[in-house]
Amino acid sequence: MNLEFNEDQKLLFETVDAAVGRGYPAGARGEATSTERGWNDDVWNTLAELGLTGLTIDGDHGGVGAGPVEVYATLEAMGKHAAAEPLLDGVFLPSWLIAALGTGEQAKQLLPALAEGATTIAVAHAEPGRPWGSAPSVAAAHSGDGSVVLSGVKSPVRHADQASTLLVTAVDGDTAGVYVVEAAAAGITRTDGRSADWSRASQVEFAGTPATLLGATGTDATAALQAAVARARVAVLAEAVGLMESTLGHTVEYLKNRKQFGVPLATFQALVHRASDMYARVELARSMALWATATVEAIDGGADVDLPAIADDAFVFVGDTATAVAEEAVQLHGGIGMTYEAEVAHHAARLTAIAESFGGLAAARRRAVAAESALRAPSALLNNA
Amino acid sequence: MNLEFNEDQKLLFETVDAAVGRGYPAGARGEATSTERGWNDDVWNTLAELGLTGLTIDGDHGGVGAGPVEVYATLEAMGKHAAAEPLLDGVFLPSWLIAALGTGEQAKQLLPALAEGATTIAVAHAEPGRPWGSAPSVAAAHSGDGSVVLSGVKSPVRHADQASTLLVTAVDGDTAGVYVVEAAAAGITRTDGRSADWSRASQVEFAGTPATLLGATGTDATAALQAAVARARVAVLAEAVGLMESTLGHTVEYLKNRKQFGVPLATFQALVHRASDMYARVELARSMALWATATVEAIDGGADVDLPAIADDAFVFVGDTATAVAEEAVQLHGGIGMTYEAEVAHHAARLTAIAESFGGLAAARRRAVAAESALRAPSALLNNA
Amino acid sequence: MDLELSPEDIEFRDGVREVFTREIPEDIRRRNALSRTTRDDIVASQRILNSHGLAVPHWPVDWGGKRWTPTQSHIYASELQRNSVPQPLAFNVSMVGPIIAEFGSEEQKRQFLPATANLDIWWSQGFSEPEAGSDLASLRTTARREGDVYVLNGQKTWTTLGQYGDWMFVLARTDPDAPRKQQGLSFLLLDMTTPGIERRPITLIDGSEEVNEFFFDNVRVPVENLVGEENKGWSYAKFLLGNERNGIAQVGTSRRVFADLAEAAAGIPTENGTLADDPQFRTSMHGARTTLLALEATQLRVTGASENGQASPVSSLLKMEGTKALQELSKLRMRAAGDDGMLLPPDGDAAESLHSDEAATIAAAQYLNQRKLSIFGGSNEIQRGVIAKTILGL
Amino acid sequence: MDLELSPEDIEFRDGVREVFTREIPEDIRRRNALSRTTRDDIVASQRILNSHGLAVPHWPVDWGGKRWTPTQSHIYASELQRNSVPQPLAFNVSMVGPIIAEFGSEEQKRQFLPATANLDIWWSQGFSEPEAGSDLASLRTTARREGDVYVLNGQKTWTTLGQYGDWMFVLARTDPDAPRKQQGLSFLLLDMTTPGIERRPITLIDGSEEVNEFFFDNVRVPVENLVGEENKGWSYAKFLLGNERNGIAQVGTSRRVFADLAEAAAGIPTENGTLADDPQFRTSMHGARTTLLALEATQLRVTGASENGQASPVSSLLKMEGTKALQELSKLRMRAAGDDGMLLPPDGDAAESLHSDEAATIAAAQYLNQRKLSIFGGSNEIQRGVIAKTILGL
Repeated sequence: MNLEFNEDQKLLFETVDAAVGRGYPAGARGEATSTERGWNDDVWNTLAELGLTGLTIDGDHGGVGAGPVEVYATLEAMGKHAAAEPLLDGVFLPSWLIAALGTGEQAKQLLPALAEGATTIAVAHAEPGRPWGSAPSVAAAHSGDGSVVLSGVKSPVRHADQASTLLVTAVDGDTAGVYVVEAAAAGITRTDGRSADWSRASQVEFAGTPATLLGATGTDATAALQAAVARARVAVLAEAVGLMESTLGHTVEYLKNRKQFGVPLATFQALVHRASDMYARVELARSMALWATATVEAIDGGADVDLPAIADDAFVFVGDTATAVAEEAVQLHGGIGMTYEAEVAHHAARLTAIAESFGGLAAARRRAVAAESALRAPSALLNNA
Repeated sequence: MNLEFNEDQKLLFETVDAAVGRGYPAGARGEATSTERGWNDDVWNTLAELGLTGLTIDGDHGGVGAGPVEVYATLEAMGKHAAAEPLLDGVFLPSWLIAALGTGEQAKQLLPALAEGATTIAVAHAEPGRPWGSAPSVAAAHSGDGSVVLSGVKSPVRHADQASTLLVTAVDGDTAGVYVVEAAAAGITRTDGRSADWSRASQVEFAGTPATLLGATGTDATAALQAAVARARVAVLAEAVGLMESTLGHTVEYLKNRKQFGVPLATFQALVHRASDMYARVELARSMALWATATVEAIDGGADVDLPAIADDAFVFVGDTATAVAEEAVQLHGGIGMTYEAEVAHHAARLTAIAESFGGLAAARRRAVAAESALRAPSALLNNA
Repeated sequence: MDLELSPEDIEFRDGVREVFTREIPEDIRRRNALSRTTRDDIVASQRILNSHGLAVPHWPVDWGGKRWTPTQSHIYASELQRNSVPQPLAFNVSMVGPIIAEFGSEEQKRQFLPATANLDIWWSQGFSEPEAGSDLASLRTTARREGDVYVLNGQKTWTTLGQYGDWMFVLARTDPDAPRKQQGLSFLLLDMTTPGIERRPITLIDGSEEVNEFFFDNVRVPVENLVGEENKGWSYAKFLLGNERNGIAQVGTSRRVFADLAEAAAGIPTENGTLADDPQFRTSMHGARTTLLALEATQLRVTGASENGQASPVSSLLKMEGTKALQELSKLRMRAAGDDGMLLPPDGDAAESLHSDEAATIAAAQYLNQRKLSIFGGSNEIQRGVIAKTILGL
Repeated sequence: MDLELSPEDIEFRDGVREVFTREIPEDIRRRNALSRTTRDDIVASQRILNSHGLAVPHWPVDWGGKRWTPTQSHIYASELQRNSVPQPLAFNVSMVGPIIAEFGSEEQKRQFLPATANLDIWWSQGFSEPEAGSDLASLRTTARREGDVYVLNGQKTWTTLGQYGDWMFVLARTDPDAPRKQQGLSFLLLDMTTPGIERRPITLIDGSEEVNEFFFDNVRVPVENLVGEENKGWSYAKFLLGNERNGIAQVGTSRRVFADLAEAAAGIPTENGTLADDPQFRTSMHGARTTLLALEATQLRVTGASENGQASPVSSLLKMEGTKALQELSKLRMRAAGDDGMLLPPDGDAAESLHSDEAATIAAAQYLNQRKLSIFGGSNEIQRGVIAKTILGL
């Protein structure tokens, strides 16, 4: 039993930390998200060179086939610098979907470019006003020549503006499926905007857009989709932990250095005690994220655990903490913490956005509270009844 | 529109404050509750002399027929000194029930002794393991000679040990009623204990105990019972406000006078800010209790408002505050605040018990959240749509 | 006690409501509800109010004020907020106006008050500085007297809507040698067209551009633009603090947000019903509702209390708890929107093109923006200090 | 990472669990679950554990300790709490025992350690004083050297279970002139049958009589009962703080309270079902559950971290957050009981005669009693200070 990184994982964290840190001096998130790409291309290229775009892709398709702990280490380091590169949204999540559902041919076609870092894929699942966990309203229709077209609206689709390909969830009659759509396909209307954390997102409208089902006809993709999303929901918590740690760090530095009434803010015990409470919350959230990550690893090793339920539990706990840490950090910084130029403001905005990602915190809590497990006595060890 | 006492009400508050204050120097609640009575008899006699035992009883039956604001003023002053005399449980609540349900004959029989302060009546409604709002399990049976007997268990019954008479809720078939039972009647087994606030309470078991229905046969008492209890639930919040105010006061004094690390606790800003937050919460709770009281007064004046719903809303808000204030006061006092000898500990215990009175806070919140009003836009003014 | 409005108060309410809902154009009020109010909206709205005698009711009667009862003042503030009418510009009507009316010369009153009431002059506030946010007494901007001008040098920040400012009221240090740092400050009126003023806009994290920094480089202010006495500026500034008690808890605004959210919830589907049926949402809303009732009741309790120009500790309570309640509602709004709050249009006008629920679209940005409520205008930490000192004696 | 116990650890767990559940009588464990443990329960339980080598596993091997892995230590603490086994008396096994083993003379070790492990001696803690609760360095009790005795004068308080104490370990001032007040304190072992000791019990607000005050009037302590060096007592006392890392978060206890409450909830009727269906109750329980998972995971993370005898700031986190979680559960238990928690029997034995749900009967008293968790053993305020200073550098 342990919740620690092994030596390789430690090295991975340090490598990403160093590489990303170079590209993200203080305030760089604002700059990165305002480029045409929406992220720092140099950092992206470095990540690709380090093989991180292939982290979740197996060796046969140009990746290294690493597990959830490596994903955690990578994303915590990214979060530490509030890095904007869409490793999770644009590479990891689509790679999990393709691996779970795609045919061998599709995997060969889609994964190597992802692994190389040559492209990103956008997953289009959210729809305005529709609960995340319900069946999509985007519908697949078969035309006379056997080809498939999609119609309907997805929003928000993260980083759709830079993606070469979209993976679009849609229903074919009663069967839910994931469809491969070329970003440049006919019948797509994209309205680009931004998320509250300044990363890019779009509304994408499909009107008879040509598409190909990911995987074999007739199989319902709901379970695979849920599993891949649950994996992403756990993974994003690693980013949140990295963000919270540096948010706390910035706040502590600010309390030490900023003077009010002629003395450093750290002289004011009320503020100091709140920083201590932030620390305690961040450490508990880190433990929760690590625990969820270790659980996903155990599932990959064959453990019989309900992955979406674990993801909900961890997401709710860490999401609540992320919100509280963001709020306290801004409050303790005062006005400066509200400004676009302040690093801590971008951390806070990203933490806020994470809590609303993948359907959002309220929906996750609703599911978790309704689940049978809500009243089950907790045990962090899987085989310790 | 106003939420202030008028001159008479101010005077009433000051009178009770002075009279009760003399009988309750610091620490006196522990002493009062450990007497055989369970309260301070001198204080009780003074209250009776002042006419307060007749406060809620009309002039025809020896009282003064005062309204909810006078009840508020009286109970806030009682709460300020953590006084243990059962004005609400032993006089006001039974008087409301008798006035609402009793026959003229019963009112003549029961009310004058109450108004004089010569006796108290215990209301027996709670049953172990039964939700407060459900029909009683105690059952009324008719014997051959036309008389009625009760069977079943009530617990806790506050101050049953000193009451001359019990008002017992029971069902006769499907009809809920309130029954008058002599404390000395046959077939009663009483097990005396105490509440968490050291006031007296008992389990009372009835086995074929002779009883008389309060009021006319055949009418269901549920609505009248709910209304009387709702009135009591609002009234007890006045006591809570008095308690909270002096709890805050004790805490502030302690912070000023107690030294740690060679300086007064008031030097520690973290503690001071928490006292400020306590103040803010207490003031909001006071406003809520006053508002609920004014609403009851408006209902008495004919306003069409759902009294139980108002009582739930106010009880939940003030109950949450009472719990938080009790916890913070004890915490800021440190170990001394945990001890039976500390005045603040008795305040905290009584605040805790108030939040669990009349079915308790969780049940009140459950009802309030389920009510249609939970999503209705709030307006404190009754005719300000 | 009495929880009903008197017939006279109902008539009063109906009167102001009539102006607010029939005279103020609906599109202005809609934009205001979505925090998309423009400069022109604020100006148009205030001029309509002024033409009905409703822009500066708390001013002296000679300058357009009314002798309203406390209840009427409460109704006015509450109805403004409930009906999403842009508040008359606080810098004009709650700050510089009352100061000039109280301490200004007759000439200053004539020159400024009518134009200030009608928003013909847009005022900005020049108090905060980078090193003096909560600690106003530490101001460093200097105003050196040279003949018949003061020469202004320094920097002001957090100047809300300063981009529209025609004039600014500035607190500046005229006596650098004063024994206490509260002394030696003066209250000056500055025409923003004077040479030597530079503005730098500050973007907030939600993308809004509502605050600014101003730099003063030998800006010359005629001595007749000194308000009251030299070196007495601190006492004039303090006169403002706690002066505004009505509406400070923003209960009317919160009530509107609550009502809008309750209505929206019935149309937000969940896995098994709508958000309006969701027990957790209902629990949070019930908590917000009871808090707002307690806040409004508190407001009603203090509305009648006498005002004496001192900072009122009850204002601290209302400001702190009122803004907390509004922040909590904005968080609830964001949680209700979920993903839908995570796609902001590139600019405001495109909002409707994205999807139908505009309030959802801006929910997260709104939530981030409203973090300012507990920071600006005296942070919650400052309010706790005021309560501790002035009420608790700690 | 690995979230499974190894086969060896499972074997270890099953072994200790076997002792806990089969050797410790069920009525002792039931009383312990209801916080009704008696002195005899604690003695009997510890002697059984000691006979199985499970009373003092963290002591040096020579004196009955085991060389367990961090995981085994975690399992041991967790299983004790989960199975409601009375904890081996902390004053013996976690406090005075380790101090004597580390700093005592060979003679002291032989005299005290076996009897301490077997609870043949019941130890009390003599640290806190009325004017030195959180601020131990301010202790005023004096021990004046007179020949071969120290003469003890002063007062100790908050002495938990001191009514059963055979011996007390006392921190007393031997050098009143020491330049720093942390210096000049000595660590003495005091036979409670010595003349001049007076005890005053302190009743807590829940009615429990578990803490005491002690008054010392010229109490003579032989110099051979000084542990270690004179005037070095502060460093020995500090050795204790943060020494106990396993079990400090009380996750095992909380888990048991959670499980009992979840089970009880299914039998508590509401207006339309049982408490187990009530969304608000479920929401609170879900919150408690995830907090306990996070706490246990934190405990697992630090279990392996090296111990160096220094106060561990992570202990501060575990103590603060762990006791908060347990307090929160005790509040939930009280809320679940409602009225049923508001009738305490006049004495403990009558509990069952009142009604069937004994845990409900004591829920409110239990809640009040557990307020102590965030005060005693280093208050949450002290813990925040430790975190700020040692981790955050504030």
